[in-house]
Parts: sequence; structure tokens; C-alpha cells
Amino acid sequence: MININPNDKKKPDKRMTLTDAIKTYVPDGSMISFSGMGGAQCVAPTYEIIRQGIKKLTFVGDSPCESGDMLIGAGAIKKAEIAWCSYAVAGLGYNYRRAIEQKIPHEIELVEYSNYTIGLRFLAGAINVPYIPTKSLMGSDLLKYNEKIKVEEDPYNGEKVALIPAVNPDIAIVHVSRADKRGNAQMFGFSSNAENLARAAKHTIVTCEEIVSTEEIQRHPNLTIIPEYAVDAVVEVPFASHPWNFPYAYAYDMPFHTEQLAAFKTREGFEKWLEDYCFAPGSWEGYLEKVGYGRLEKLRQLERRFTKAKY
Amino acid sequence: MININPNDKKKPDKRMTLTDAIKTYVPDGSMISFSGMGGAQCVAPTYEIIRQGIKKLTFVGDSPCESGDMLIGAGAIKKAEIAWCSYAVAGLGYNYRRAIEQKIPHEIELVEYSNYTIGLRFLAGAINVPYIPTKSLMGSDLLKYNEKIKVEEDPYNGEKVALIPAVNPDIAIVHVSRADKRGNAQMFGFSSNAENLARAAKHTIVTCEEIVSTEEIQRHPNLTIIPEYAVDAVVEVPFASHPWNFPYAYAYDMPFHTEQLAAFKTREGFEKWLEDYCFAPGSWEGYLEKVGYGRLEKLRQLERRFTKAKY
Amino acid sequence: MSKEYAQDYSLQELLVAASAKEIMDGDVVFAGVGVPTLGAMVAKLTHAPNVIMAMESGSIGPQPYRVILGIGDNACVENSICTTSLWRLFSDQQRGYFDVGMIGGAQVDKYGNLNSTVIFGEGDYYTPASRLPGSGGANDIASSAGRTILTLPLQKRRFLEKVDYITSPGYIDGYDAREKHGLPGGGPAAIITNKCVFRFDPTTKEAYLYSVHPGVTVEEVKAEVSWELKIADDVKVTEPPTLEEVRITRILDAGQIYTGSGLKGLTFEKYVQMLETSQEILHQLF
Amino acid sequence: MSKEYAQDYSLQELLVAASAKEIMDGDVVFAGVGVPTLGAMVAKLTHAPNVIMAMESGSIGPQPYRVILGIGDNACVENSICTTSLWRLFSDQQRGYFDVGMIGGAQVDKYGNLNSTVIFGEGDYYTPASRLPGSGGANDIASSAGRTILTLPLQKRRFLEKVDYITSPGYIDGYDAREKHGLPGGGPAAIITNKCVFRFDPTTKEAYLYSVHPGVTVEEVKAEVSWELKIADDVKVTEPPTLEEVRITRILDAGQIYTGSGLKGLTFEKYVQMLETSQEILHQLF
Repeated sequence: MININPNDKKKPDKRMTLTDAIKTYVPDGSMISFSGMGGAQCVAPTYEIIRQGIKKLTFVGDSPCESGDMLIGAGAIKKAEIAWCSYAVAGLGYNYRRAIEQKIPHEIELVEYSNYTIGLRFLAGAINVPYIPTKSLMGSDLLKYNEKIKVEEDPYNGEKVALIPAVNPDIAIVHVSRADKRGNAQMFGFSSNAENLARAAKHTIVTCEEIVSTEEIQRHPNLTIIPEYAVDAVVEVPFASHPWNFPYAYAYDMPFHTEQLAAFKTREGFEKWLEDYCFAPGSWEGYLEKVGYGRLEKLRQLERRFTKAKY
Repeated sequence: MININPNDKKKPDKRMTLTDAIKTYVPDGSMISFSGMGGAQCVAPTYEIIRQGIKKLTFVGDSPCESGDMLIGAGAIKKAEIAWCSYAVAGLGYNYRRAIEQKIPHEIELVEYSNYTIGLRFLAGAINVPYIPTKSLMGSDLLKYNEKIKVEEDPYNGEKVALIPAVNPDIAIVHVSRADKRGNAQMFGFSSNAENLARAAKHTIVTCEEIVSTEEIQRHPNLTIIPEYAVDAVVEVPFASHPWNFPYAYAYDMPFHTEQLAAFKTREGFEKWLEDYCFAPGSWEGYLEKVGYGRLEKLRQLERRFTKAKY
Repeated sequence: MSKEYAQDYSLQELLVAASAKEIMDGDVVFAGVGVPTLGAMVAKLTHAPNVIMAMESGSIGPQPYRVILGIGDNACVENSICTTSLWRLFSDQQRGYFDVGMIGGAQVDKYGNLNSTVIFGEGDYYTPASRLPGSGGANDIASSAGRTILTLPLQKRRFLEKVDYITSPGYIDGYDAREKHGLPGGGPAAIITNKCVFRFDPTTKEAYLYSVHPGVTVEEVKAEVSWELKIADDVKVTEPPTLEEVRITRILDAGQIYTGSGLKGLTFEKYVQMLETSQEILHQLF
Repeated sequence: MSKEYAQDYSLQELLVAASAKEIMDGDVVFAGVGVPTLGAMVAKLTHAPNVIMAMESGSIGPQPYRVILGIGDNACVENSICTTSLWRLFSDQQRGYFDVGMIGGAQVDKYGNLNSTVIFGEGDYYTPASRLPGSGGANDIASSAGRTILTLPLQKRRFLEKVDYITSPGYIDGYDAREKHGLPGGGPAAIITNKCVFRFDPTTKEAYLYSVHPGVTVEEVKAEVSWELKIADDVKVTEPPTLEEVRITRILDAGQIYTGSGLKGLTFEKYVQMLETSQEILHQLF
């Protein structure tokens, strides 16, 4: 289905625009995954996918916020294999609920896991084994409605284990603190499932707050969570997680998020939001312009009062 | 067998001497594992275990040098579950060879894995699952002589996989760059299997080149490879890997190692070495004194010319 | 330290204090955002200074000078002792390192099984009356944490003989069912509600009424439970929050995000100010 | 770039150059210490600037200003792009990210199966004539690397119809045996010896004589192989090292640790001096 140059991972310079990266690596019908958990979400790529009108995606992820709920609302997702879909403190996953409860904008197929077992799917995919056993999910109804999870007695001690199948998405989008143009990706703070996502996927786009030199990467090799050989494209996208926080970079924009989620409560509100914040601005730069660089700078300053990367 | 206070992992101050840590956590008959690969080896703990005359250990490790070969030579090991035993450039595992070929000082039981599959045993132990599948070992004779590895067709795609059993040693000894007194352990450079060893084991001794404050740990939380809740004891042991190198700390003492290995070629040479470098000095400090602090300082300076931790 | 109880406190503040009391010094606490995080922070700042909070995103042991606004908020990274990945954090839980997990849900049954996935209503799993967010990490916490604390409002439609869907197993169908299913964690220790606290029979693993909050009667509780509720021989009155617990809760959540109506009408300016101020005030606590 | 061949070179230098030529630009190379690492470094400094070396200890992409003295030497960390753990590095190999693995052994057979575990002699696995170090990571490299390059000295007692013990599978018993056993890697591409280079028949997967080193005859090679050796129709002469390759090899291993007798009589002072000098000289190469 995807017909991408398999040698892209060997390129010494993988820099692209967000638009081109999505256009190249995310055809209709792809199986896709995103990094982020709570904070550090892939909001900019989500908006770009919606702008490009990509459809029929299979979404695999732990607890998506924008990337799950907004893509569902935009009608981009055919099937979701997830553990949770909502927005935490600021509001609920209204698009997700509308899709399941009322088939708006259309029906989606749903396969449920827990956060840990989605993490194990990526781990299994990253290390290239068909499954990893776990002790989660036992005695729950997740087993009843997910036929891909097999319960077995382990051949060593006869313990009950659930086998969690590997996943190898067509494309992973991972947002990190910084990367060089070859794709060596470094993260300050928690890294969600980024390291395994990037390796599990057939193709990987690294978006980063900042592109740095390879020399800078070499100064702190312990921070590299994804080496260049697992990466197809590198895109510099500052504030890519707004309104979410990004560790050591900018604080959570909760007032903005609250307003956004209030709009998402109705289908009309969501559609108007897409028009105002996704289509009309035309690009992520346009979105940031609309949010206001003054506000963004304030979020950056605010975060610096609390944390500053000391690497 | 081991009767250790299960609440040791909760202590806010876990500092001990090397002697006390080994005395407390390594009774005769323990199953034991060490960190290190090529460099960063646990040499000081190895000497201490020999000095204390501990016996009948089951040793589980990837490619041990001193910790495998010297403990075998000292008659401390009953059974070894390993992938390799030698010393790389400076010489071979003469004690290991003597034990297998001539039962000197006594017979040992041997179960062989590869480096990766030993790594997977620790990973499985660390995440508390009975096994992890792999594609290593297929078509090799390791399968023929190791009945613990089971080959199966995976229930998803019918691919052949080898199941690698978890291991949960009684005690892990892990040597890292630095730790705080609570046991938060940080490593500069490669970390071998340290992070999984520490978690797989029932009890874990962290030795470190330097004890630092918790505030220093908090400045760089991305470098913490083992959190305090997995640690029972913390021991500051500078130059614990000599004659091996330790990343960002001191260079490899190859001339010393070459001399050491030349001595190990004969049983008499090995026994004299133990007398001169292990028993007579009476402690690791005594060993370092005998090596010479001037020489050690030179190795530290030498390394600084090439690498210096920039965290 | 003699305990001085607060006279003036809200129900949310009582819940925070009750959660805090479930935590012992040295516990590693898998804390969700809101009352659980506040409870863990209050515990850390009162009787349990060695508490370590584990946050789902991969942050361990944060000591933030601001209120935590999400499991992946930057506050979770602030002064943490380890920032790592999601799978590693959950693996550490499966290994048995996490003593307490705190989870909520929409429905619970008498064996402490929680539903946070779907309300069937007239329909079923595929065509539910109401779709909830799903398990997230709740199932994994329920499976592997040393013990779990469940929090949800006491309402008859929530306290059911049998939940529509078991998202997070409690004691399943009681007795040794957890062992039979191979679950490594210890199961629920308590259900904390807005009116009372339930605990579990050590043999049957059925929930019973352990204490009622000040001013609440046993009958009021029974009226909101769908099964024939067992009552402790000596039902206690839930210990009210101490002055110190209330004081710290109010400092931690000065903006009343979790303990009041702080989210309403929160302008950007007020929000920035709230965080900036909290940094100054919280420095006094640590 | 026209190639100027060296006239004056040692056998070890030829082996380094031959190893280097097996590496393509952009390859990720799982390199053991000695000739493989030197070969990979020479490749990186000549025709393959984008080579990435993966070192077993968990270091990826080092660019050291000194000779690498072990797979876990600090030189492996120097200017690396990523330092991680052993299991992660090997997992990346199992995932298919490593293009070339270089391994040696004590015995090899006509299907490229390697033995680095035991020489049975009159005995067996449990009572061997000679105990070798074992697999280490060799089995994993042989299982999963995109292709493998085998290096060992050409001797009749080493080149056997059947090895005593398969530590690292080549093509097992030929044809599609690797696929049948589920091995993800491509298998051996070449055996480089002190006298010649073998490659493998694309169908039968049997080793055949591909080239002889300058001055070596086909008969000399056949005399050191225990099976009925197949010979290429057009046996080549192994390409000698270029002037540039020899020059760089001599700079990289100025102390002749791997390409001469540098280990003999190495005093501490000479050793320190060797490393200090290498730093200065190597800065000219990068």
C-alpha cells in the first residue's frame, strides 16, 4: 500500500517540511501511531493530517487526545486500537463518544487494550517478535471483546499469561525535544512510548522542537532515544504540542484547552474549530500565529521558572 | 535461602561498605549477576566475594570477564549460565577453560545462551513475565544443549520463535557512574544490562564511582537507569572496574591487564595473583594502593583528554 | 504529633485527606491526576515524606512547586528522580514495585470490579448508551499494584451487583479469584466515596461499609447501594481531615482546580498568575 | 578517485582492507574488536563516510580519536550518537537495522556455520579437547544481521565438512534452511581468510573460492579445505589494499595492537603515550 523509498533511513539529511513529510509517508489507509502521553502530544501533525484530508487510517495508540479524538471527528479514522480516548482535566473525548454512540461523522471499528498492553505491542514490534506475554488484562472484560489477546499457561511454570500481539504500524510520528538532520532524536523528560513506536513502525517521522547539530547530539549520547537508522524524516516544528505542555520547553495552556474542549462538545462547535484553527490558518505556522506568539512566549517563560534542561 | 529484610528497598539511606554489602546480600549458594560489558566491569565486588570465600554460587551473565573467570578460578561457582567467558584483547578465560577441560579447581555445570538471549532473560525477569520470544538461536547447537529454551510456532503467524526463560537472580550487583544514598543510579555511556539486572534480581547492590546528592540526581532525571525502589544497598567504590575502563571516568589499563592475564595462564600464576592482589591487600582500597594511585590518576587524566561527561 | 482536626473543610478536601491516609511512608504510589495526586502530595508533606509518585507518562518521584495538571504535565518532570518511558514504568509496576494504585470509574460492584469503559443502558458493548474513555492504565494498575484505592461518588446507579463491563478487576467473583486468574497485585483495599469508606472482607473479598463520613448515616449509604450491603460490626466515623491536611491541600490547589470551581472562567492571565504564585508559596512547604 | 594500490603491506593490513571493502556507505556495522573495527573505521574514512558502527556494549556510532581496545572500551562512547543498553542494541539488530555483522570462530563448514564454543577432539561437548569462549553475541549477529562477514585463518583443521558445534548459523544445511528455521538475517556474504576469499552459491548456499590473495594459488587453498571445494569459473586475485587504506590503517593502529606485535612489551608509559599521540594524529583524519 505504501510505496516509499526503503533507503530513506540511510539519507544523511532527512529534513522535510511537515506538509511534505505527511504527504510522503501518510497515504490514505495507513496504520499510524503517535508519541506523547498526557503532555508532549503530536498536535501539529494531527492538524496537518486533517488539513490534507487523509482518510481510512487505522490508529494504534495508548491514550490519544487530539490525535485520536480530532482525527475521529475529522472522519480520518476507520479503526482504532487504543486504551483510552479523552482529554483529562480540560474535557472529554466528545468526538470519540459521538462516533461510538451516534456514528458521527461515521462508524469506527474499535479494539481495546490497556495502556501497558499497547506499550507492549510497540515493544514487541520494536524488537521484532510476534508477541510479549503479560499479567495485565486477566479477569477483565477486555479479554472478552478482543480476540487478538490469547490467554495461555506458560510452558515453564504453568502461570497464566496473556499474549499481547506485536504491532508494526506503517508510520510512526514521534515528537521529541531535539534531533539532528540525520534523525538522532533526543528527549528531555518522560518519553511515553516514543523509542518503541519509532522502531516498531515501517517508517518514522521525527518531529522536534529544535534541530541541532550532530556534534550537539554527540555531547549527550545518553539522551538519544531513537538512533538515525530508525528514522525516515526529520521535521522541525516548534510548539508542536500546543496547547499541551512539552517538558523543559513550554507550560500547558490550560485556558486555551478548556475553551477548545468547550467547543468540541457539539459537532457544530468542533466543525467551526476545524475551520478556524486548522483550515483557515493553512499551516501550523498559521495556527501558532492565530494563538499568538506572545502567548506562546509567555508559556515558554512560565516553564523556565520551573524547569530548564541542564544537559 | 536468603533471609534479608524485605524492607531494605524502602530505606532512605542505603549506604554500606562493600564488605558489609557482600556479607549481607551474598550468602553461599546464591544466584548472582553482575553488570558490565567489555568495560565497566564489576571487578571490586568480584575480589570481595573471593576474599569472603563465598561458595556454590550460580552465576548468570552475558559475557563475564573477572566476575566469571576469576570466581570460577577461586572455586566460588557451582553453575554458570552464560554466553561467553574470556578477556578480549588482553587474554583468554584460562580459569574457565581449566574448569571445563580439567575440572580445576572443580567441575562446574554450564548452560549456554547468547549475549542477546541472556539480555532477554533479564528483561523478562525485570518485567515479571515467564519468558520472551526471540528469533536468535534458531538452527544452532545452543538449542541442542539447553533444554530450557523451547522452540514454538507463534500462535499469531506461525513463525518459529525460541522462548527464552526469565531469570530472577537472588542478587544483582550493578556498577554505575553515580547514585544517591537512596539508590537512584545514573550511568554515563553504555549501560550493558544494568537496568534490567537490577530489576530482575530479588535484591540489588548498586556500586558507584561516586555518591551524589539527590538534588544532583534530580537535575538530570533522564540519566537515572535504576530508581531507588529497585535498590537495597548503595556502595561508593571508585575505580571499581580497574583494570577495565569506565566511561567518562578512567581509561582501560591494558598493560596491567596483559600482565594479569599472563599470570592467569597457569593455575599457580592465578593463585599467586589472588594472594598478591586479593588476599594480601585485604580490601579494594588495598588493591588500589598496590596498583598505585598515581597510575590510577594517570588513567583518569588520560580519559579526560578524550571524553568528559557534559551533564 | 497530636492531631488537630479541621472544622471547616469541603467534601473534596475530606476526600483528599482520606486518600492521603491510605498511603504509608515509603510507598510508591501510582497516582492519577486530581484527588489521588493531591492525596499523595498531602501524604508526602505530612506523615509520609518518603512517598514516591509514579506518573503514567514515565515520570517518577516528582516534587513540583505547582499543581499537577495532568499525568504528563511538566510538573511531573519537575525535580523528579527518574524520567523514563511508559512501558518501563508499567513494567516496574508489573514487577511489584508499586505499593498503591488509585483509580476511579463509573460503576463498581461488590467485589471492587470497576467499569470505566461503557454503560450499556438498553444496548450493549457495541451500541452503548454511554461511551466512557476506557481503561487507559487503570486495568494495569488494578492488575499489578500492591493494593488499590478506588474512588467514586456513592450513587445507586454506580454501585451495582454486577458492572456492565469489568475494565479493572477487583476481586472478580470473590475469594481467591485473583490468584486463579494469575493477577500479581493485591486488589482493592478500600473504596472512598463522597459519603463513606468501604473495605473488603479478607475471606469472601466482598465490600462492606467500614466508615461513614461525619454527618452521614448508615441508612443513607445503604440506600445508594444496589446489593445487600454488609456493614461492619463497629462502623466508624471517617476520620476528618486535620488542620494541617486542609492547609496543605489549599496551598497545593490554590487555584481550586480540583477542590473547587477553579476551571470556570480561568483566563490566561489568572492561570499564569496562579502558577507563578504557587511556586513562591510551595517553596515554604518543601 | 583513481585507486593507487599499496606495494608494501602486511597480511593483517590486507585483511583490514578486504573487510573494509565489504562495507557499503550508509551501512550499520555490528563490529567486533580488532580487524572488523579497523575495517569499519577504514571504510568510514574512505569510501563509506556514513557508516555507523554498533558496539555490543550499547554504544552506537562512535568516532574515537584512538584505537578501540574492546567492545566496551571508552573509545566506543567517544563522540557516539547514542549510548544505550545491550538488550536494546541487539533488539535493533533483530529488528533488521544492522546491515553487516563481522564474526570469527575456530571452525567453519561449507555452509558458513561457525563454531566458537568447543573443539570436541576425542571427547564431546561435556568433555571437550578444547573449550573456547562461547557465542557471546556471535549467534545473534549470525541470526539477524543483514549479511555477515566471517573471518578466520585458512587451515584444514578449521575448514571442515561439518563443525563440531554450530555456535553461529550460516546457511545450516544449505538452500532455504535459514528461512525454514525462521532466521531473519541474510546469512554469510563472504569468508575472508589469510589466503583467500570465499563467497556463497546463491542457490545451494555452499561456499566457493571467489578470490586468492596476491601470490596464493588455488591449489594452496584447496589443500587447506576439508571438503571438495567448488571454485569460481573466474577466480579473481583479491584486490590489494590501496595506499590510502594502508595509510589509514597504520594511523588507526599506530601501536600495532592488531596489525603487529604491539601488545608485547607494552609498558604503561608507552601505552599512555600511544593513546595521547593517536589523539593528535587522528584529528587530521576526521
